[in-house]
Amino acid sequence: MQEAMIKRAKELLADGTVNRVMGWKRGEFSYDITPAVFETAEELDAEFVCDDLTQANVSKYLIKESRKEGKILALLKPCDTYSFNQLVKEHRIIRENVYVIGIPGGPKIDIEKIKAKEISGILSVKNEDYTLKIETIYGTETMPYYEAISGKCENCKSKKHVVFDELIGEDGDVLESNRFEMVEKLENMTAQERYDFWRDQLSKCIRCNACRNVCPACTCENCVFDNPKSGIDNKAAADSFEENMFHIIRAFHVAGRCTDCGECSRVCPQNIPLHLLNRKFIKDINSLYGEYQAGADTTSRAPLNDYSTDDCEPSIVHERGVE
Amino acid sequence: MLKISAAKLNDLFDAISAKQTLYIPVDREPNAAEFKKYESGMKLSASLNTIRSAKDFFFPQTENLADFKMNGKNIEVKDIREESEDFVIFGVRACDARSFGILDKVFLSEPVDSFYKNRRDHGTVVTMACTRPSETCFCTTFGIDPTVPEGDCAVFFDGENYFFLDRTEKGTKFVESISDMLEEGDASKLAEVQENARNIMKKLPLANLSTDSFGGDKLNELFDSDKWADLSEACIGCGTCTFVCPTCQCYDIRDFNTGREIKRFRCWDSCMYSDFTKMAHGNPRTSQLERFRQRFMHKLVYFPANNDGEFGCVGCGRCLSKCPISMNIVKVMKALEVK
Amino acid sequence: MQVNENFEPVIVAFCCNWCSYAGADLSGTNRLNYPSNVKIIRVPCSCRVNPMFILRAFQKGADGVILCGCHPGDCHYTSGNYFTRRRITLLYSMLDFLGIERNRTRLEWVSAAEGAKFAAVMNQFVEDVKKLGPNRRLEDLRCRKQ
Amino acid sequence: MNNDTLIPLIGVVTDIRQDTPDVKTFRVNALDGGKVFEHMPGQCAMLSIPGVGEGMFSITSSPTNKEFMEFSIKKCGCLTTWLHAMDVGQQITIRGPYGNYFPVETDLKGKDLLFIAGGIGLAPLRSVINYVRDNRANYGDVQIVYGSRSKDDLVDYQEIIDEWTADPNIQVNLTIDNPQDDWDGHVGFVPNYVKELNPSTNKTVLVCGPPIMIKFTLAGLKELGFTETQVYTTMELRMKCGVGKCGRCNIGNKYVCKDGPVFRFDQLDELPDEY
Amino acid sequence: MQRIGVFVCHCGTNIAATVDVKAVAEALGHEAGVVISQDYQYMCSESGQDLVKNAIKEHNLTGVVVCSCSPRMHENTFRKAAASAGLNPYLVEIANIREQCSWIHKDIASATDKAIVLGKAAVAKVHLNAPLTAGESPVVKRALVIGGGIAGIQTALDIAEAGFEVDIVEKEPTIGGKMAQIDKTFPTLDCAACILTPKMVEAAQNEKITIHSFSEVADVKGFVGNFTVTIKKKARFVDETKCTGCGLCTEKCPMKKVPNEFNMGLDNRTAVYIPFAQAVPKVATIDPNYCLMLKNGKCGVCSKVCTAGAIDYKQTDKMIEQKYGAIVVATGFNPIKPDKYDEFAYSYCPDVVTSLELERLMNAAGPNGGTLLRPSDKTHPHTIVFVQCVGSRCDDEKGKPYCSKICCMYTAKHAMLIREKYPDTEVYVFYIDVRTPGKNFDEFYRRAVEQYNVHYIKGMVGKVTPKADGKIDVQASDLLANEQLHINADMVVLATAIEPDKTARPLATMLTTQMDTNDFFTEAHPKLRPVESATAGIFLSGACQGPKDIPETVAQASAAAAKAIGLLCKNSITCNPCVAHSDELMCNGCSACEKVCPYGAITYQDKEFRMPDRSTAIRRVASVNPAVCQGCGACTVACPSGAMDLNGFSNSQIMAEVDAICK
Repeated sequence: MQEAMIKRAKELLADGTVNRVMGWKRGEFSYDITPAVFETAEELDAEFVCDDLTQANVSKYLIKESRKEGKILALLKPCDTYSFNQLVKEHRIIRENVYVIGIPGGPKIDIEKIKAKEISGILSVKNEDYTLKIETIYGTETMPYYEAISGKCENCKSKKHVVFDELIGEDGDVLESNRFEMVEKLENMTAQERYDFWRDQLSKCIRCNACRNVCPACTCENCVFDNPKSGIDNKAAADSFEENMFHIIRAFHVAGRCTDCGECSRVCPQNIPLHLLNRKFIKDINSLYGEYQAGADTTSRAPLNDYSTDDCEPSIVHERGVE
Repeated sequence: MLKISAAKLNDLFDAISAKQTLYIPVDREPNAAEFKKYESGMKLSASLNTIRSAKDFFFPQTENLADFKMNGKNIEVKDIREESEDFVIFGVRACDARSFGILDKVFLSEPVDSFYKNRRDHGTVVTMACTRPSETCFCTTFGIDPTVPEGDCAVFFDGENYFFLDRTEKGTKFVESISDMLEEGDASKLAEVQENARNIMKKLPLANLSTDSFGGDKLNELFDSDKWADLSEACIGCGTCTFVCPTCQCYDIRDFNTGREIKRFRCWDSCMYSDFTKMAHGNPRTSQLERFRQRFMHKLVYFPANNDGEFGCVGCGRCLSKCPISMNIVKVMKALEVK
Repeated sequence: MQVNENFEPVIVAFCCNWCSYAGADLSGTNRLNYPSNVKIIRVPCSCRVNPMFILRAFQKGADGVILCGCHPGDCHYTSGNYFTRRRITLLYSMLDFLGIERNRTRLEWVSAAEGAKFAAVMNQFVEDVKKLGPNRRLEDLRCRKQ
Repeated sequence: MNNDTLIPLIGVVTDIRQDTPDVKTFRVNALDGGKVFEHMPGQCAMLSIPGVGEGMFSITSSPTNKEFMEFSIKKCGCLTTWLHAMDVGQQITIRGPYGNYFPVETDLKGKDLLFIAGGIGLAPLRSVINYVRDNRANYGDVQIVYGSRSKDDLVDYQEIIDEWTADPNIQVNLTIDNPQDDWDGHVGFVPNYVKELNPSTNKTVLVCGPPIMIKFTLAGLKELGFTETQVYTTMELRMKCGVGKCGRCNIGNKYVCKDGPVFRFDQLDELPDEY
Repeated sequence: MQRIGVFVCHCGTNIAATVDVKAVAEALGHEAGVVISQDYQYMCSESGQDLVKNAIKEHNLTGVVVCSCSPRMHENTFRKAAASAGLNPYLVEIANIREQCSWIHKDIASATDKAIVLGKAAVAKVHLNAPLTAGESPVVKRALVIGGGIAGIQTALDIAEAGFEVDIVEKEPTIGGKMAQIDKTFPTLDCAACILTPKMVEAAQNEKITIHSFSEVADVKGFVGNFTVTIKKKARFVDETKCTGCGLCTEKCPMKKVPNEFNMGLDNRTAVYIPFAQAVPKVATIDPNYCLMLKNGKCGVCSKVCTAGAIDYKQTDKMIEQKYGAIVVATGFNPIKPDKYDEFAYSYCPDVVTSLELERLMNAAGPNGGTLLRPSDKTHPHTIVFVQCVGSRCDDEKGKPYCSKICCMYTAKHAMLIREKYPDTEVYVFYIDVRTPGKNFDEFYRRAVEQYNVHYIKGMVGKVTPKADGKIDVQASDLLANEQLHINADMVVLATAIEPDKTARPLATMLTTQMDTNDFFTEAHPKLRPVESATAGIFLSGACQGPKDIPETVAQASAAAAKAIGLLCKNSITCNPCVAHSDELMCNGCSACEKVCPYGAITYQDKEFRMPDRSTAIRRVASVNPAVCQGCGACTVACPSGAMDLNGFSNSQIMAEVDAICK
């Protein structure tokens, strides 16, 4: 598949359709893959990579790239197309300047999952018929592929590309996923348990802003948390309140816009399951205001910018089972 | 050499923590260790290193500097400093131990930072020799021997026993304070363990990473390199590398109004942030390229230029595993290397 | 939980100018009592209330926050309170998800004619918050009153 | 515990003078009168209103002034707006002095001095000028070239008229950018004026002003035959924490708040082009 | 540093009895920035206001806080006082320590504490108040009325009467609307045409009124006082200025088989036609769907016979652009087509008609010259069944949830007229209930029952079945007698629901006005502002806002006219300065704010910016039209970056209040 992508990218560069390619570059190890822009066929041959470990969603880069001279080729996984579409909808990406090729999605491998099995000194990871063969300094290890699946792929919502100019491989369908399982589990806890859970998680936050800066929905010219004029700006979370504040407001700001791409949790150096906050909003929106998938189209009204005269009252929260 | 058997380690922890606060690395979840205040029964992490570095102990994420009470036109300054309590950090790796030396050069140089010094004076660093390095390790590049770590007291594990080597006055005091639990032991197996670890170090993928192309004398050529544009292209400008880095020490000073007083606090800041150098008169580093370059130039050029050639990196490899887009100091060094 | 009889909660009430603020005025005109813990902030419309105002109140020491607006369909700006309803429902649901006590937050529709309802709502709300005790789950320790 | 420079002292604003429409000069004393601390010309102090912000300002009064310190501050941000709205008697927090200073006791001693300033750039030089005037015997010729947008924008204009121009041992050349009714002096930009004045190349130059002015002035001086080793400037605008630790103010490996703010241009030339 | 004055009112004993006003003044005097803090017996009195004015001057105040009664009472008073003392009126804040403090608390200590906190919040807010200037926006002295039915005509006449130019846009070739099709009106039974046509003529002859018939609104831009409207004049292939309305062309036109809309398709007209004799403008129109010349290029009879030379086959649609200060929507209603109701056999039995069809059947200008005959065989009907609430008060999607309001009365009218003219005809009315509120309405209905012996049966019609003998079997239930009925009828008349005209929905979008779920325009306030839309400068006239009978329609039409005149009388309108504004440097251009703005006050434009890294970039940014924005603040919360803020209630102001209260 990687070869097909390189081949097609080179053709599009050669015939002048695009002058750049947004993709991924291999690194020192098998897993440290960096999003990159390629300008020549040689660069593509030498460095382009798109394999089982290529997780990064590159759609956010296209905000900037689509405002540059010439057209850029973007290779988008199904989940990335949702982010891309949402950004087009919000006028952040200039669609005409991007040539989109839909490429097959995951499930991708997350190296952290392998390391969590106390496998260290990893030199290479190979997928041999859904068994991972891992070469390490300390010898060869194997583990089932599915045990190393990235958190963002675990509950894949869709294999369908919602926007593309052409496809490499076949298009899939929107999937029935059980992605709200963990949210439901938390909902069924007592308030004290939920509080303890989140306090434990959020207290790990070092406010590195990786979640925000990687998030394709967080594209503000100037984030309220960086802007002294907003009155709520803060840098390192000085205490538990600010940890809460940052994550609540951030989740609220992307509510109805978050496509559930899972990048926030993927990049969190402290493994905080931040996507659960977004999923909670998505779940609430779906159940209270009708199914809505951000990024699925470019015309529908976002649930928070819309209303129905017979919406439920907030007291619905108070009326849920025992607290 | 004084030792304690692995089975009795927790007894030792209990004994230390009875006298002063003890911090040890524990597994929060698999492959995610963090330093925690020791409570009886906690298990020492088997992970190579913690996700966050140990710099928090001396340079915490946030700390209050002073309180101000405003009353009409008058201001009252309240010095809220208190003498720190004595504490022990157990299980610091060689890389982090070296990072304290680097932080010392910043905070203990004139004018001395009393907040840092206070904690540094009262903290005893007990290091732990590495036996099982990871592929992301490259401390040897910076002349660190992970099998013989620095620190006030070094601890070596030969698979059965923990051996204690005091390296400073503070370390000696520490060993004395626990001597009743230690016994003289045979350290002969240790050499083998160390040799084994050193051999692995030589075979690590980054073992040959060289600092030859870097240092204070390479200032302008590195600054003007045309590689920075490519290297910084994918950087999302978050602070992950900075905040997991044991040597990053940039900070910001801010005020918080509680409604009753103003608390002036210092918090970590990152030179990767877009508003890092933003001031009333403008921003001297407006592009991510400039900010990205600043971070690596600081570690590889400016710091050695001002500190007798010592680099501002200890090769702990945290940024290698945590950068959201997998851009890191190794890639930068390799790209800028003059072959 | 032990109820502290002396606990006097800080209650912030955001009221829209056209209905609820007028309703609050009316309850005053009619001399209907409610506890002095309630402090009202006037906003043009309930849809002006940003979730960050609510969080800010908790940060600075509020023990309960209540938002009042025109009844759905009666908004002076035709649709403001419909947006409010969605935003606040989701926000409160999120706070609940994070384990914050439900009864610290409330949204009520109070018209300009409902002075009695305003007083009743406030009485009930203050009582509910008193039962919960001081806000400890969503507080900024720096702002805690010693 | 020892005093920490990050914990500030208290100063009282004892006088406020409106110098130009957007520049005020504040006189600051210690709580019990006198100066909060001693300094050398070119050094800076961190002023702050807790809750509003901290800002680094050059001390514009001369160290020879034993009664008070002065700061000339242009209104440009949140803190300065607040400072401009202060009344006399307001307390502020102050810490310092920070940075190096003009080498008035070493390199500059015995030299002919040429001061070139534009706009608020006079503020850091004023300290040196008055220091030199108070130790006049130690220095050779003194010439001051100062320009601003308009007559109203000349900072410390009254002091310049009353004292400097009246001083027979100093040559003062003033200029404004555009002609103005009540102005019979020179009109034109500072760099051009310097070239017109064609000063002797054995002078040591101290220049401060907006970056663009410094750039053209330096080019002009080079044309006239000056070398970079003769020209000093100050870059206090880049200072942040004052103690060389927060990591912002560096230009290359030099920290403006410790190694600077006063630099000679040949020193800056060795640094990366980041200013 | 601000210089704030605090003024605490005793309000006699209203405040002072439960709040220690001296203590309040004393406490607030210590707040940062407060330079004077006083209390006074009656702050709103002349001398109280003077106290404020003098303090403003004497202390050079930059802000004023009055602790007194509700801002709803005296905010304006103190704003005016401040303005007269030279302080921007928006630098005044009121702390409500009467309605929200002294009147609800009994304990002096806690009431005083609360008053101090409320005062502190106001002081904290006023610190951040910015002087605001109410903008002015000129008013174009011309009104547009969309729709030329009785509502539109009445509105236009009233506006013209006041001396303003007014244009009527009517989509049909003639004005007159539904009323022109009606035979008689209830409850007076006078002839609709007799009262309508003089109005139509009056409108045509009024110098101030311009009628754009056979025209549609294509685009609306602008805002109150300054709308720019594009009107599409559809090609009628007849030069309006030349046509004399002689009707010769309509007589000679060979294409005579065109269903006549005016008579509800019950008879035919020609391809070139004048809808009815009293049409205004009385100008022929060629129907391009049927005209042989336009379809096949062969014929040209009308052109030949027209002595005025008015026929112009080459005419095309024409766009005209015109500026207006006010727009009145009078798009009216239509009866729904009951063809979805299979049980009523409407779609296949010609003798099942709607009420409006019945109007035409009974009208002297109708297909039968005023004699009521069955459409199928032109025979006299002896039994007529009326079915009420067809499609009204319905839960299913076939009908409408609301009551169409006029059906009960017009059915009574029809029944009465039939019984009057044809006493041998039996009339049955099946109803759910009869609704007759209105002047002389119930009397009218009772006359139908008591005097004319119309059979009113409370019950539902289950099925209407045409029979082979031409009769119609109506199966129904009599709820009161609790029995099933079969009526052997000659005709069935369906009182169909009325719905807003289909053109209303796209128009509402253009006008950025709100509609309810039934597509009726939503009024600004259901009780207090029934003829204004929520969008400033857009007024509602007639049935476009909800079902109405003629007198109500005319009343509302005049009311809308009065509102429009009120606007047009002004040379400029003062805008509320407490409006939203966008910080372009922070705006993402995401359109979230635009989506929640109920007034369409937010537009986007691409602008060039100098970015922090010294490059230039074109960015899409929002801008708020202050003349249109009403200041609700919905956009400020929709905006994630905080670029959108609200004057007078800014984020920082509200948070300062929060801080002060929670302190």
